[in-house]
Amino acid sequence: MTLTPEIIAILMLDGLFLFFSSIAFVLSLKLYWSWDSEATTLLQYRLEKESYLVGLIIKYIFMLKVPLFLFFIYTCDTLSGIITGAMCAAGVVNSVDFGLFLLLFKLLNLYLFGFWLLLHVRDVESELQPYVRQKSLFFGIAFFFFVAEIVLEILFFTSLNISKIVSCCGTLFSASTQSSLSFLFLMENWMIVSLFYASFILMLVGFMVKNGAVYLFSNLLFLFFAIVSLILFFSTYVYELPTHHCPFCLLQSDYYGVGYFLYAALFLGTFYGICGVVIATLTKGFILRAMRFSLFFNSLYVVMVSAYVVVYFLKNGVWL
Amino acid sequence: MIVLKNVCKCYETEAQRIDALRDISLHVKAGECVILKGASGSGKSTILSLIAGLSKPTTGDVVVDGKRISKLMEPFSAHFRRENIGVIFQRYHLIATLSVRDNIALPLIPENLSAQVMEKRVEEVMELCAISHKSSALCRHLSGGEQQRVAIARALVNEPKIIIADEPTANLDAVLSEQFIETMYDLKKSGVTLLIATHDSQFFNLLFVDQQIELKNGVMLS
Amino acid sequence: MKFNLYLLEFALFSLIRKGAKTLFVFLILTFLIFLLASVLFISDAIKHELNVSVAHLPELTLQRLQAGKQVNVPLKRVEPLLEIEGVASVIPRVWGYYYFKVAGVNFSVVGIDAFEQSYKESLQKVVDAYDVKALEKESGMIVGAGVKKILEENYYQDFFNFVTADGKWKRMHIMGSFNADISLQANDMILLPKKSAYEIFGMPENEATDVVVKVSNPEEIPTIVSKINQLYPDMRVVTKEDIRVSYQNIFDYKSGFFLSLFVVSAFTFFMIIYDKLSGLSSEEKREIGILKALGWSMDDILKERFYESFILCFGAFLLALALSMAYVFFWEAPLLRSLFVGYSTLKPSFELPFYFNMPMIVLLFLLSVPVYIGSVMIPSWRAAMLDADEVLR
Amino acid sequence: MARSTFFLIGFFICLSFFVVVEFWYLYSTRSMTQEAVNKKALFIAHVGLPDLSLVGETRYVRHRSLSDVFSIFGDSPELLEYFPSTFVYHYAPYVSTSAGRVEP
Repeated sequence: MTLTPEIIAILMLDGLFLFFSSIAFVLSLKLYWSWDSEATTLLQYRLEKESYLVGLIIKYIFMLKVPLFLFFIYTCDTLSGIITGAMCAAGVVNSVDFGLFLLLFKLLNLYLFGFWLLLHVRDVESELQPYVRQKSLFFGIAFFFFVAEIVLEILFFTSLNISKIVSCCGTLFSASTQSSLSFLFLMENWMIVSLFYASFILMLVGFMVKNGAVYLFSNLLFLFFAIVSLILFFSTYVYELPTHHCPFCLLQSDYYGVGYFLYAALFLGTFYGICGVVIATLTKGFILRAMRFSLFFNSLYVVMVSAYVVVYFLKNGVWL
Repeated sequence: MIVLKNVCKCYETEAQRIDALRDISLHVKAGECVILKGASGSGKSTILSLIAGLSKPTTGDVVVDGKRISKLMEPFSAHFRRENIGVIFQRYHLIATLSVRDNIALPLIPENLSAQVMEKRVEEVMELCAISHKSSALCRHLSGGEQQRVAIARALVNEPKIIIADEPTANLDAVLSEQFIETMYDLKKSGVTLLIATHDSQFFNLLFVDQQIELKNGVMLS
Repeated sequence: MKFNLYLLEFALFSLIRKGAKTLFVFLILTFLIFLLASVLFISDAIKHELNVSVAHLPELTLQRLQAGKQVNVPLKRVEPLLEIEGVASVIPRVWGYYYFKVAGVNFSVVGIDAFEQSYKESLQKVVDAYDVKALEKESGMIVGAGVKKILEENYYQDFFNFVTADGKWKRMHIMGSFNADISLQANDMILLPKKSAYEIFGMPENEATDVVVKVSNPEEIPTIVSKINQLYPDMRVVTKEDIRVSYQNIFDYKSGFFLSLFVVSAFTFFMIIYDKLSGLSSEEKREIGILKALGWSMDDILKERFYESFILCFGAFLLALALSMAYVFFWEAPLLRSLFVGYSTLKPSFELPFYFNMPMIVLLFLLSVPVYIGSVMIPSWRAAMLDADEVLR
Repeated sequence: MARSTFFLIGFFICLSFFVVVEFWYLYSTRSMTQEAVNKKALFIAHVGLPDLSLVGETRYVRHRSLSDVFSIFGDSPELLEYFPSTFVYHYAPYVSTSAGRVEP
C-alpha cells in the first residue's frame, strides 16, 4: 500500500461519497415504499422535501465523479512510475486481479448516475413528479453498484504492491495467447473496423428514420466496436507503431492527451444514444434532441479516429 | 377564484395533535375583498398560508385560479405564488440591511428579468406607493409609515392577482391604518382580490368588503 | 438556463450581512488550502529537482556489503567488471563524510581525478570564477556554498585544515565554489583530488568506496545485474530506477503523511462549519420564510446558498494559491520547510525551482472544494426546506 | 448592478489577475532553465550523488544508495533518532524484506 497524495484524495472522496450516498439510499428506500403523490399526510410532505435532498446528493456525486474518473486514470498513470514494470495506467490497473472490473464498474456507474439524472430532470419538469418511485428504485439498485465500485477501489489501492512486477500494456494488449484480452485478436482487423463503421452507418439510418430502437441498438454495438477497434486498429495509428495496442497510453501527454477527447466524445455520444433514448421512450419526451446530441458526439469520435488513419496515410503513403 | 373545500389542517407534535383548521369551506370570487377576523390563534394565518401554497392541508382541497394548490409540488407552487400572489406581513418583515429598492425587488429575483424590466417595475411600484425619494435608504432607517409603503410596494411588484395581508395594521396608529385602508380600496378598484386577516375593528364596517369570515379555534362561525 | 446575477448579488449581500461568520469561515478555509498548496508546491518542486538529478546518474551503483555493512571495494574488481559485455565504463569512487566537530556538521567529501582535459572543461562550467587547473597542482578543493559559509564563520577564509585519520593536519586551499544554480545539490559538497581524499579518510589506495557502472543500452541492465551478482555475490547493485522509485516513494510518503494529518484537521473544520450552518438563527429562519412567501422556491434558496459557498470557496482557493506561491517561492517557506529539510545545521538555501503542473491544482481542488461543498449541502437543504408559514403568524 | 457586486467581481478579477501575474513571473524567472539543468547534469556526472543537500547529516539520507537496515546508528557521533526525518523517510524498496522480490 502506498499513500500518495492522489490516493489519499481519492480515498477521502470515496468516504465522502459513501456517506452521502448511504443517506440518499435510505431516503430512496423510504421514497419507494411510502411515496403517494395523492396523500396529504405529513409524511408525504416530508418525503417531497427529502426527494429534493436525494436529487441534490446525486447531482453532487455525479458532478465530482466525472472529473474524478479522469483523475483516477491520471493517478494510475503516475503510479506506473513507482510500480515496477508498469509503463502506463493499464499495467497499474491490471496489477490486481479485479482492476479491470473496477474500471468497468466506474464506467457503468457513470452511465447509471447519468441515467438517473436524466430521469430526474424529466421528473421535476412535470408538476406531479410521476417518476419518483421509479427513480428511487433505480437508485436503490444503482447504489449497490456504487458501493461495489468504492469497495473495489479501496481494495485496489490497499493491495497495490510496489515491489511486485506487473505486465505492462505491451503484453496485456498483445496477440499472445496468455493475455486476458487475446480472444479479441482472433478477429481480423478489417472485420472489426468494417463492423465499427457499419454500426455507425446503422446509427445514421436509425437517425434518419427516427427509430429509437434501431438507434439504441446501433449505439450499443457502436460502443463495443469502437473500443475494440480502438485497441486493435486505431491506437496503432495514434502511436504510429504497428505493435502498440493500448487504450491507456492515449491519455499520456506524449500523444497530447488525445485520449481524453476521444473517450469524452465516445462516452458522451453513446450515453445520450443509450440513456437519452431510453428515457425519452419511457417518458415520451424529445427523443430527437437526445439523438441529435448523441449523433454529434459519435460523429466527432468517428472523425477523430479516422483522421489519424488518413493523416498517417497521407504523410507516409502506406498503411500500417 | 379561490375555493377551499372541506379543508382540515392539523399540526402533529409528539405530545399532541392540534387542529388548526376544521372543515373550512370558502369561496372567493375574483376582485372580492374578504376579511378574516378572529382572535390570534384562531386559524386566520393558516388559511392565508394554505391559499399562498406555503403549507398544505391535511385533508381537503385548495384551488386558486383553477390550480389545485394543495397538490402542487414545491417548485410549481413557488412559481405560482410568484406570479399570482403578493404578501403583506404583520410587522412588514422587510430585510433591514437591504435598501428600499432591493427589498422591493426581492420577489423578482428568481424570475431573472433583464435589468431594464426589473428597474422599470420597481420604479413603477415605488412611484405608486410614494416611496421613490427613499429608494436607496436602508430599511432600518425608515419610519413606520414608510416601512408600510415599502411592504405594500413589495407585494405589488410582481403584479399579483391576489393580495394577502396578515394583521397589516396591528402595529400602526390610527392615521397610518387609515392610509392603509385607502390603499386597499384603490387596489380593489383596480380588480385585485384581497384577503385580509385582522382583528382590527376598523376593517369590520367598511363598505367595499364583500365577505367577512369569523373564525374561532379553527372553525368558521359565519 | 441563464445565470442569475441578482441571485449572486443577493448571496453576496447575505454573506456581508453575516459578517463575522463569513470572515471566520473564509479565513480558516484560506489557511487550510494555503497550507495544503504550500506542501504540494514544495514537494513537487523537490521531486522535480530530484528527477532532473537522477536522470543523469550512472545506471548502476555497486556496493560491497560485509556482514550487512557497507565496506570498501578492492580496485582489482574494476577490470573484471569492465569485461562484462554491455558495460560502457566502470568508475571507482572515493567519497564519504567528514565530520566538522567545531560546527557540528557533516560535509560530503568527494575525490575526483581531474587529469583529462575534457573533464576539466566540464567541471569549469559548474564552478564560479576560479581556475580548475589549480586543483591538482596545489592541494586545492572546490566547496559548496553552505560549506564555504560555515568555514568562513570559523575563520577559514581560503584554506581548511582537515584532520586526517592519522591525526595529522591536512591543509587544503579553497580554489572555488560551486555555481548558485546547483546549490541544492552541492551545498554541503567538498570536491578534491582523489589523492587527498585517500589521505583524509585514511583509506588504502587500492580500494574505493563504491563503484559506478555506465551501461550503454538500458535494455541490458537486468542481464548485466545478474552477471555482476554471479561474479561478486557480496556486491549490492542499486539501479538508477531503484533510486528514482525510492525518491518518488519518499515524497509521496512525506506529503501523504502530511495529508493524512491535513484530512483530519480539515474534517474537524468542516464539522464546525456543518455545525455552524445547521444551527440557523431565528433571524435567518425569518428571512428564509419571507423569501419563500415572496415566491422563492426551494431551488432558488439552495442556489443562493450554493452561490454563497461558491464565492467563499473560490475566493479562498484563489487567495490561498496566490499566498502559497509567494510563501514558497519568495519567502522560502519559513516553518514549513523544516518538514522537508530535517534538522540539518548546514542549512541549504531553499530556493526551489518553480515547477507547476495542472494535476497538482486539480488535486488541490479535489482535496478542498468538494469537502466544503459537501459539508454545506445538508445544512443548506435544511434551511431551504424550512416551513415558511411561520412568518405568517 | 449594486456597488458591492462590482466590488466582488473586481475582487475576483484582481485576485485572478494577481495569481496569473505571480504565476507568469515565477514561471519566467524561477523555473529551472536549460542552463541550470545542464550544470546539474555535469555536476552529477562528476560526483555521482543525486540526493539534495536538504538533509545533510545522515549518510543514509544524503545518498540513499548507502542506506541499509543496520546503518541507523552508524552516523554522526552526535546523531540521535529524530522525529520528522528518520521517521518520514521510508527505506528504499531494495532493502525491502518482503519475500518473492525479483531483482531487476
